[in-house]
Amino acid sequence: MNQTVVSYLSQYEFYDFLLALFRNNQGVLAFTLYLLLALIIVGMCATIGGLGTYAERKISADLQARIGPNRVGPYGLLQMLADGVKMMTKEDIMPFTADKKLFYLAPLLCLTGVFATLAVLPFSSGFIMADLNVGIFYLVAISSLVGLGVFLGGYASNSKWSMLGGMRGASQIISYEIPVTISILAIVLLAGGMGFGTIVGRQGGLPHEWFMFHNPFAFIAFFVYSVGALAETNRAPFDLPEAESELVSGYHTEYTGMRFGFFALAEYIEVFVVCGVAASLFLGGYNVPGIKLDILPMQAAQFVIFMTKTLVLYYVVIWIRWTLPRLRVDQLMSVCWKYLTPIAIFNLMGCAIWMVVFNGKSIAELVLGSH
Amino acid sequence: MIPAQFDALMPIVIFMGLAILLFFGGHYLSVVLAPKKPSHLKSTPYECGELPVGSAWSMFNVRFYVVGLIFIIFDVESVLMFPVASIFRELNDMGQGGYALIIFLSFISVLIEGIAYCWKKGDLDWVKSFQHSHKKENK
Amino acid sequence: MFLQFLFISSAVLTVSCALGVLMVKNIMHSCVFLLGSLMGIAGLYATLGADFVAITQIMVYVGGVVILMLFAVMLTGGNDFVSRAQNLLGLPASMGNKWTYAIGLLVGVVFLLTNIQLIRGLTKALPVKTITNEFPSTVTQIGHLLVKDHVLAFEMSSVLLLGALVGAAIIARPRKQN
Amino acid sequence: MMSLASYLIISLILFVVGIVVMIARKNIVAILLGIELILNAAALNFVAYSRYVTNNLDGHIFSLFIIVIAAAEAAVGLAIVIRFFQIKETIHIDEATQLRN
Repeated sequence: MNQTVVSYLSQYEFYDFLLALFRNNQGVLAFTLYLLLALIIVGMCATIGGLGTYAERKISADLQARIGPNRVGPYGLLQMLADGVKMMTKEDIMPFTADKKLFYLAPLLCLTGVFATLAVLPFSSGFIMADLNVGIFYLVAISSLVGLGVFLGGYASNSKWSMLGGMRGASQIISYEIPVTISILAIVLLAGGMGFGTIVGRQGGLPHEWFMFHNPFAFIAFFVYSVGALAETNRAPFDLPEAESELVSGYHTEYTGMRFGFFALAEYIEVFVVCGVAASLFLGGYNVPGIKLDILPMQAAQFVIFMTKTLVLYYVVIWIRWTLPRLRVDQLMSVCWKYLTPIAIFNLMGCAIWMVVFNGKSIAELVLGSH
Repeated sequence: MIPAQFDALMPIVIFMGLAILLFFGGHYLSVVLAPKKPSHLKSTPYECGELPVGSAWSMFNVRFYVVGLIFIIFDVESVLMFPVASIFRELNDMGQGGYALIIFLSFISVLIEGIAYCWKKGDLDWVKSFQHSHKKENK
Repeated sequence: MFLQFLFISSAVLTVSCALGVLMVKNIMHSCVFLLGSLMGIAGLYATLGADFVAITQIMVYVGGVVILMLFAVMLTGGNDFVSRAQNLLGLPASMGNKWTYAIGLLVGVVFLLTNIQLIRGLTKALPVKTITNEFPSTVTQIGHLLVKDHVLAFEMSSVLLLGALVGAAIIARPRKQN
Repeated sequence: MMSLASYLIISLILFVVGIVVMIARKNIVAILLGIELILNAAALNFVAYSRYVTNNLDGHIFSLFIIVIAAAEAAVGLAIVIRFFQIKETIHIDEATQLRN
């Protein structure tokens, strides 16, 4: 059965009150609640995406011993609003050789693919919009729309730089999807289900209960997933599709104003989603250490735990970007196919054998001897 | 009172709808706010300040296709592995772990054969395949 | 209510994008229309309660086949393919003159009507299950079917994919000579 | 509204459109697009029958394998198209006449 946020709320009294308010119309009430919560999530993620650009500059300034943005608002915090206003007031230019329909469509595909993944992201045990049975599989599948958007954006511009960037971007995103998917398969195998509720529910709050430390193979799988996810979101050191020194600006060279803004927003939200997935698959997700209660205030604590883990990973992503140099294209492909994919397959086999040999127990359970 | 189960799909549709709304809303704002002074030079595709030579379409090497080809085969195999992986724990608890392991490993071993073949033949090797085909580059 | 909305929008998307594949001359646009059609079919699977098949459809087609087709279009001269003379319907004039189209249309209409009659008869004859609004998980059942009843097909499909990989890599691999 | 017949009619339309694409388009890639539409029409039928007529999920398995085979077919077919283009420098189906005589 698919749990949703509405079916979670329906166990409390105020749901009946709301239902009476909507004249017992289940569908309309569900729609209203979903829409409200979806708006909250989108607003939150857009803010996080905007703050991401700010954090990126601040952290890079920090790493390079500069000050970074400090003019707009306190500590330059309102920089993101200034950026947004700037994007909207820039002229929208389309190359006259462009494929106009696809030029419009490409940012929309990127945005749709990223937004649709938010529907299954587990913020807390109740506040997960739809805990589908196929949760993680759905997330992997729908985020491949982003690769399509990147390719079409590069194609439709009809500029050489864009085309090269789009081609590279699409082949990079699809290549790195393989190690990521196989690492996720290892976790699905350990958890015994694809829903986020199942996966997170089988972990605990403390580090020895996380899937990352379940067995050595899962530990390696975490790093394979991280590298692959960095490459899938086109972040440095894998930002070849938009390598400034080689390709001007890659697939969005010809995009200006708001359309460029959509690409940037999609990218920053995707980084957030990827970090959230890593947190919930490998790092215990929303589980609060030590406490197992099912009351409404617990949801807030779980939400805080989840966001903390995710934002720490977000920081690490930005940190890596300003630390490591960019790869070459041939290195990129050999990293994916000659290192990550064989390691990921090996991990999957290792996890399967571990499941059978040790009957699904983690290292901690074996060492501590608890049932 | 539990809502209808198919409503679990509603958030997906809502999020997609929100993406489309945001897209068109942003476009509308940019149409209202942005200046509109088109010129021919402005809408030329960027080519380092020079006038663009020819179209950017149709200048690609077959190695991109080979990467896509290997990808799609692995993608499909991972799709088939997902349901088996998600019942692996259940089978193991039922005492059929060995059977499931044999099935799973024999499936993966065929996958490994595929990647080993491509590795040996140099399909995973970006530079090598480039050297093979650089004579056809100018077509 | 929502289910009907999903069904209608998916059906409209599927059929209109399929017609788009047919009508549009630009092969790149055809591929994008195919993408829309396949997404619509994924929505139809979802309305049938087949969640796993729906997501598989998105994963394999949207993430794989359509990108592969776009790559192939780029490798085969992109958009430069100029179809020969066009006629009124926007279809390439490869089938001959208007009489061929008229006869084709007539045959199509007869075929459609016959099939609709057949389908009506069929739906009356078949014992129709009562459809509940439940949405049970199909994943575990599909997993059990894959490792028990259909295990041979499961294993053979990996061999099939290996064969496809090897064959297609041999065909598409860049050659030294010529 | 939602019944077996409506799914079958959608599937029928898809099938006919796929056939027409295969016949009318002269670009080989477009013909492959038509084949994808036809295979999808068949897979949709399997799932619809599985929900409305039978009580098991065998239809889902069938459409799963149809999708698998469609992917393999697309991979091999497009490889052939690319090879054909390298030899003939066109992807017009009427140029594929080497086996005629």
